[in-house]
Amino acid sequence: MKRIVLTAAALLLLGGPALAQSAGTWGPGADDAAFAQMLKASFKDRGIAKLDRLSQDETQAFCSDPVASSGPAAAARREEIEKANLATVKWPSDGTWMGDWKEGEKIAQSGRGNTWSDKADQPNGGNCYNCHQISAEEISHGTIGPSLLGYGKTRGTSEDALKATWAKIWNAKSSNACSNMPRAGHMGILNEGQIKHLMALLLDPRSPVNK
Amino acid sequence: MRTQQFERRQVLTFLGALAAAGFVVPRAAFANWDKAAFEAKTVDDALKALGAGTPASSGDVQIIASDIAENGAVVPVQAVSKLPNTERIAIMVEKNPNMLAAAFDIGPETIPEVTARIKMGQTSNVLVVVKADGKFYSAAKEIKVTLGGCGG
Amino acid sequence: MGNPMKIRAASKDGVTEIKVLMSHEMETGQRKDANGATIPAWFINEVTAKLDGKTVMQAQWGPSISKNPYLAFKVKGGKAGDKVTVTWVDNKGDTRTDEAMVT
Amino acid sequence: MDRVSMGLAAFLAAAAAAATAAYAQQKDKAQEGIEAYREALQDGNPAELFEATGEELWKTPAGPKNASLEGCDLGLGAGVVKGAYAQLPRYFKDTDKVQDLESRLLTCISTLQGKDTKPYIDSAFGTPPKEEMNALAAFLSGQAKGTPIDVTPKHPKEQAMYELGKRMFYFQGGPYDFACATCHGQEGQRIRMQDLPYIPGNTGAAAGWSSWPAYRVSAGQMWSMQWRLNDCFRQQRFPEPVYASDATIALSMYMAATASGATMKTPGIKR
Repeated sequence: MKRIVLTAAALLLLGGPALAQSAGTWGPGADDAAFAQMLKASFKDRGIAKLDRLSQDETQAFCSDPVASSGPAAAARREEIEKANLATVKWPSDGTWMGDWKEGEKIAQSGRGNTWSDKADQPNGGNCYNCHQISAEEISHGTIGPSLLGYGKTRGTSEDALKATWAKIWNAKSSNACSNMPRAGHMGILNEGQIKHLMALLLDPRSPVNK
Repeated sequence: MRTQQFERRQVLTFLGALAAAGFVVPRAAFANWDKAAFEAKTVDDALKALGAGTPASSGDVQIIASDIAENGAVVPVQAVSKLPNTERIAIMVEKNPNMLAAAFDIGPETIPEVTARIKMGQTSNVLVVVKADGKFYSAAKEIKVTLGGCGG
Repeated sequence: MGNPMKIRAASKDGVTEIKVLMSHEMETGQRKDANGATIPAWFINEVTAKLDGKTVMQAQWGPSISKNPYLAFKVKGGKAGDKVTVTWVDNKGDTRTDEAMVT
Repeated sequence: MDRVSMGLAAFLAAAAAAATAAYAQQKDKAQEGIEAYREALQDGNPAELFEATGEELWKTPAGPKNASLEGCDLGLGAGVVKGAYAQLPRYFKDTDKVQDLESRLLTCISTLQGKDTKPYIDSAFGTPPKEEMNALAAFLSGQAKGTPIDVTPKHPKEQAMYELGKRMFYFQGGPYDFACATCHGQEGQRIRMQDLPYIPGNTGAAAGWSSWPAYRVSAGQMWSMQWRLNDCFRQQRFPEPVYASDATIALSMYMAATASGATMKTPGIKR
């Protein structure tokens, strides 16, 4: 019985060029070379969105394979990636963690920035409401991320809470290797001042998030 | 005013030519576009221009529309009058720069229920004003305009 | 002259329902183009509908009516084979008339 | 007016309380409102205006060869339009390529009409001559309305396209680390108030694939599938996909094959 199976497998392997091309998660015809070739032929620079955006860093490459990046076998690698991302976090330069929650709300509302139709000199939005519930007044919010309603009320403003929140916003992959959340500080989407405003939106007791 | 007269003459010439070619119905079929009402910037001014004064709020005037619009560029609104001898139905958006959206003159055989699609710049009250038997009635409904998509 | 309208008219139980889609920009005059210049207002301001030659609806519109406007209403009477005629005029004086049969 | 102030008071009260129950209820009401809105839109779809334009473009002779597109083979034989869109993308022998509707139309515009397709590829969406593609897509997708999506990769090139599309779907890049899967890779999620179809599943893929091309009320434009995908990549912060390029066809192949069996509702109408 065993022998027959083995023979069949061997036959399959030798079977045809299509099958031989099969690579890991991806089926025949979608190996690295074919995929790279497709990318190269299919995209072009436009505005501020240049082709170099398709060159992946380690995190992006790892997280682009849903099979290889999940499960127990990938645990060690995930941890490595989280560590590397945590090392990129730049802490507040002047020791203050929080800005103005009202400014934070504006940043959270805005989804602008970094597309090929945006200009480089306009401040970027944080895209926060696209995925999170934040203040109760805004009913038009997404659900890809967890609700942040009452965020500061449940966590307080201890050093640990401040640090964890800052790290999450600066580089979301520092605590979850393949989080869906962009790395706002690390990738230069938001600057330090904007992140402080978002910190205030989440943690300031006066913010509507904590009312 | 001069501009308006000029435009109107242009329209007439154009329509005349088309009518001669058998394309359009006679000019007399059109009501005069109520410039004062359509260019009014407040509800009161528009009501005044329509000759409506302060219309009485009436349960016989209905606005059938969703409470929330997924996009303000197109908000479907049905305006219904249950009042006998309804002659005219107007739809207004309180917070639009041009707040009068439409005025419909209803013929005797026409059922006073019109459906149109309006633009809304932001969450606002939508008003329907009905002229029936020479008197004016109204109803209001708030429609929320939500921010949709990724906003990018 | 603009593009053709799409007119549907159906008679049922002595009532004819008329639905019209019109092709028009309905520019408000509030928007600016890429260079910051105001895009002039351009919108249908008068619509007339006739059923079997008789005017059943006259509408005046402002720029708050949506782009590619849709209008629906009902008229008592009318039967299959009757002619529905719809005409619009815009603020530039352009006009268009289309016809459909009641089904 | 009274209704407004009352509505506002109720709203503020709910916000102040921030009680989960009140909030959930309010959210449900919002969802209900959105559903009522979507339903009201279905009644008159301006896509019909574009279908009419597309039909004329299809039937009117044009180009150096002064030919119409009526002889175009969309996969079911020359000139057969009924249901053809529901079976695209597919492999075409004459081009030895897997093509979606729009890349196939480019082939016909070139071979039948003798036109240079470069202006079609390079021009912006909604401007001439590419705007013709939206109208043609509206017309041809309308001819498949009500027919089942029937896309099963069989030819090795179809299978490769499907696999490439799947890989593209999960490919992360750009300053936001976004892939298609970031938003469309989990079930039952929303962005703002918009439900996000879960593309790797039949229901989600069908929700997307069966309703595009669609009239976008936000822009008052008719969007073909290529335009839809182009804007996805824009929001993903990717560089721009070349019109009718393999990456876009591969994604379409992945979506269409996953959606297979569902019924075409094209052209749709969307926010």
